[in-house]
Amino acid sequence: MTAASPSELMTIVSSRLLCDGTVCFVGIGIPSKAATLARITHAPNLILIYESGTIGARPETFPLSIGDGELATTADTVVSTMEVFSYWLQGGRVAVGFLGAAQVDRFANLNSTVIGDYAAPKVRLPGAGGAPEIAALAAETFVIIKHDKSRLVEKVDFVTSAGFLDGGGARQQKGICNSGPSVIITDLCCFRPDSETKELIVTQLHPGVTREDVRNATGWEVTFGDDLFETQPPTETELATLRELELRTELVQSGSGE
Amino acid sequence: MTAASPSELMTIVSSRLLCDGTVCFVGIGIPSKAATLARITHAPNLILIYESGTIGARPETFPLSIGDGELATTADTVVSTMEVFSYWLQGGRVAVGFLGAAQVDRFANLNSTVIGDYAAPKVRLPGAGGAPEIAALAAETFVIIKHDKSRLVEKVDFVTSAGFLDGGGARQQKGICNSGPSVIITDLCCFRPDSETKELIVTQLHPGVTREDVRNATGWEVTFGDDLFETQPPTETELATLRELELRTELVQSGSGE
Amino acid sequence: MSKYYPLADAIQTHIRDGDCVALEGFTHLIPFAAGHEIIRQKIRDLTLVRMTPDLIYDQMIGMGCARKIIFSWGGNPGVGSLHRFRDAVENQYPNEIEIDERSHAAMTASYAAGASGLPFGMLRGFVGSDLVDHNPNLKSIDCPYTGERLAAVPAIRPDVAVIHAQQADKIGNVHLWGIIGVQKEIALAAKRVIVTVEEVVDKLEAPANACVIPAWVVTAIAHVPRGAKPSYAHGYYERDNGFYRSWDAISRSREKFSEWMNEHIMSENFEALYGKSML
Amino acid sequence: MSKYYPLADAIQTHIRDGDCVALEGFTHLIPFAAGHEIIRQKIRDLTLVRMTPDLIYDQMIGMGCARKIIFSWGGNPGVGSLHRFRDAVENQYPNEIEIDERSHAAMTASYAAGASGLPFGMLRGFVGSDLVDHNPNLKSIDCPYTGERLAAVPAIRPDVAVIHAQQADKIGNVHLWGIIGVQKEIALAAKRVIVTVEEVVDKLEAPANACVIPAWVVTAIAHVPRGAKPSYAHGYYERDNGFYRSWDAISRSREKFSEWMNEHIMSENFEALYGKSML
Repeated sequence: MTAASPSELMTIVSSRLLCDGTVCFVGIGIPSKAATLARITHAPNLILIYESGTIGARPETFPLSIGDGELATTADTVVSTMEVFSYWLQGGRVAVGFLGAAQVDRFANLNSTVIGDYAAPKVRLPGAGGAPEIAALAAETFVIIKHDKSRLVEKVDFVTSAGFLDGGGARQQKGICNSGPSVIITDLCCFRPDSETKELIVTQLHPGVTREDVRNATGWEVTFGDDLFETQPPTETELATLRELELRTELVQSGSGE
Repeated sequence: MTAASPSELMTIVSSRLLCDGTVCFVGIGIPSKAATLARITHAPNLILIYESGTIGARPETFPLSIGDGELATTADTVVSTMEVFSYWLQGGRVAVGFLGAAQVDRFANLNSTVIGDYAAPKVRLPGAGGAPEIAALAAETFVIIKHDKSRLVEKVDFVTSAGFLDGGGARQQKGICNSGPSVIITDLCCFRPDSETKELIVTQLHPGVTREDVRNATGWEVTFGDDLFETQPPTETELATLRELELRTELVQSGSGE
Repeated sequence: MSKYYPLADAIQTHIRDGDCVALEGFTHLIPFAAGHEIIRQKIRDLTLVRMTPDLIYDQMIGMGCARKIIFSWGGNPGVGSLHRFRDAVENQYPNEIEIDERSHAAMTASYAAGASGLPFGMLRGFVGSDLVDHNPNLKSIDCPYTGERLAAVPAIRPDVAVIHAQQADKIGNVHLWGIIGVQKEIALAAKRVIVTVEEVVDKLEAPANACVIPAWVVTAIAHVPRGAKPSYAHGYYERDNGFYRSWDAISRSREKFSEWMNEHIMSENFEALYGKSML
Repeated sequence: MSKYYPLADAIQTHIRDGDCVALEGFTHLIPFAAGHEIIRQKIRDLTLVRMTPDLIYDQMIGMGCARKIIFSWGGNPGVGSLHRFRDAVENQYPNEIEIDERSHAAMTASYAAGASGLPFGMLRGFVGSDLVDHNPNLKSIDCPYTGERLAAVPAIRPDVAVIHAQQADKIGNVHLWGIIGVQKEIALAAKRVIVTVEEVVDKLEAPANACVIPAWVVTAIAHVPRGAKPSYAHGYYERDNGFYRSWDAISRSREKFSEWMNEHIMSENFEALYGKSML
């Protein structure tokens, strides 16, 4: 089998973080892939909630959108969008919010709104979607992002979803009660917030990645944790399952929709 | 056919006030009977909403409670209680709120809470139920009440649902935007509020009822309208239909519920 | 079937003296069997929450389970008074009970706020009603856009919600249909959720947007056929209107009530109770 | 069948220049055919409301229908940018558009407030987010019980809601199922409601608690099979993911977009458009 691509690696590393039985509010893209992979491999009772209102969805392929028909047909129940945000997310039913972003900064703030100035943006990104409330209301948040200097920045151009703001106790002082981003998964490493300063610290390096690689690809002066360790490489099973899922997805989605 | 009983008379007079196509939020008891009678006689497209969440119910017998199974099976849709109060009543979808009460006063305030003092009641009545919001949020309200001095009083012991409060512009000043109680139907007569003072004025007398009868049975110094007229007596059809409905109801409900 | 327990165990394990408990069901699916079990276990000092106390709370109040009632309409629908409820409020018999009285719309807003993790609910409510003067829990807020004054009610987040449903699957996913009332709201607002069901099925055949409460929200399920009698379970049995009517006479005197409760409820004579008729 | 009109008539009669219009449907049941008709009728200066503008608003913005957008996520799901939307925001092409940007949770609260006759919705929302600094519509209120600060959003009450559903009966009662999004909320929040449907049936066989919008809430219905393509209608056809992917290339350049719209949408070639594939 060929080695895992950066995207496959992120997906597999992320999937391992999801424990069986966890209630997970999933965004589209790699978060959704990671959650599906986890459910099919080690966490059969993982409960997936999508913002389209599908609760307990069990997709067998990767949805392209968060409202794909497969999410509805495999779900335990499909509720209105209003209900999913008020009764389920805001009601405190979600253990893990699983998000992507265009930028993440040193204190785990997420940007998915604009690059440049809000009023005259260089790049207009899609925007907040469910992210600000997922970040504030799930008990903890996992963030997945491709690792490069334009994405992992000293300070995000726009705080779409609050991480630890300026660090330290800033988040709690704003009245956000949950614990916030607990891990940032990139294709080079994982970061976790320092318990005091809340700065993101590299706690594990993926196989073959050096400290230098991470330093060069990160927009701030990176700190490495004392207990830094190397990520277990993807297993045959993980990689094979992921690829089989990708293949099945491609077959299903290659039709014109009839 | 024997003459209409007081209760039958109230039901028939009330049913005539409901125009075809009207959206009507119905309380249990005579309001529900009157609405059902109207739908079966002259208003086939009357839309009945019950607080149990049954929208567009078409009962063929008189429900004993507002949550009877027949209301659910004949409805266009059955929504949660939360939804019926927020999206349908508060959302401004209801033209006529149809209420009963234990007491009504000179300014059409309704009491269904206590007789005597709230903290040490002489009689503890069932309470507000949906009434305060039906009275405040339906475009107008019809009230049905049996006519006697203990029920039609100068001032209710407790304002459960606001009528015109102290009269005049008091209701609007409180910020209640709808037009409020537009007619009170008793077994002796109908009252309508004076356009200025909002005092309840007798506008029609039921067949055979004298001004004296009304004066003797009312707890305040009654005023009669300039255009006072006599209620059309119940028609054969109205009375026969009502009795048939009562009979059918009795047959259905005489079982022990199996 | 790890979420399944005998009803007595489910109640004993999850409801304690002094708890705030909501047994909900709007006319339909009222969890009578669970209420009777609470009575038999002599659980005391409960704060009982229900929009319509109905016969079940009349029985619980009369048997001394309640310290406080949060409610909006305390009558016997279409029949008249709840005599045990009245005796408690009017004469403090068998004990004094505190009341927190709201309207239906306010109760639903309180439940929805509880389910939504909000500290309060808002509504266009009880303007001009004397309820506001007698219940310090009813407050108001001003709209930050229009300046309008709106009514506010505190969220209800009971310790335990008890509901009855038509079906659950073996995993414990619960499906109810027909008049669904506030059951989803109260189940999601509560810390613990006890469900009694008519029927346990291999697989729920719930339509797309049905009212389903996933197993992971449920604390304990008991399989109790006819557990909603004398109220009804749509698709299973009808409301025992005759019993509702007879309750007026049974409950009017303290003695007759006591006698009836001892004979029918305390005796645990399930067969007699959930048989063809309750009388 | 008095509520039934040809789509063009329904749009022409009920949508006017300058209206606030919400075409809703969360991935599923997006009312594309109605949006295309709005484009063909060259309706201008619209305030377009949608949680996820999706391809339909990309097309409407690109064709110059929009003056303002109220939204929460403006991307091509799983694919990338909405290029016409970006061109309008970044370069004011084909015209400047004002944006009122919220989060999904805030949009649903706005819709629910609109449906509920409340002037605003509240939520635990966007704390610490820069959105608050850039959108003066996002405010806060203090809980009268706990003192907690909560987010407030103004209600949305559009002039017109446009939705697509699977079925309506001849009277005009509408039934949709699967992912139902915010369609009931927006239909109940709007002054006028236009519905396009896949199928007209004699009688809806809607289950007990299905998402049904009664005929008396609906202003006009048009029977438009495949009216949600390239999004999907659960039980009728699947999402045309291939088309969503191709849209990226079609919409990237102003010229190619114009050409495509002229050929496929302006031409009113319904057969080509709603045939087996849109390409």
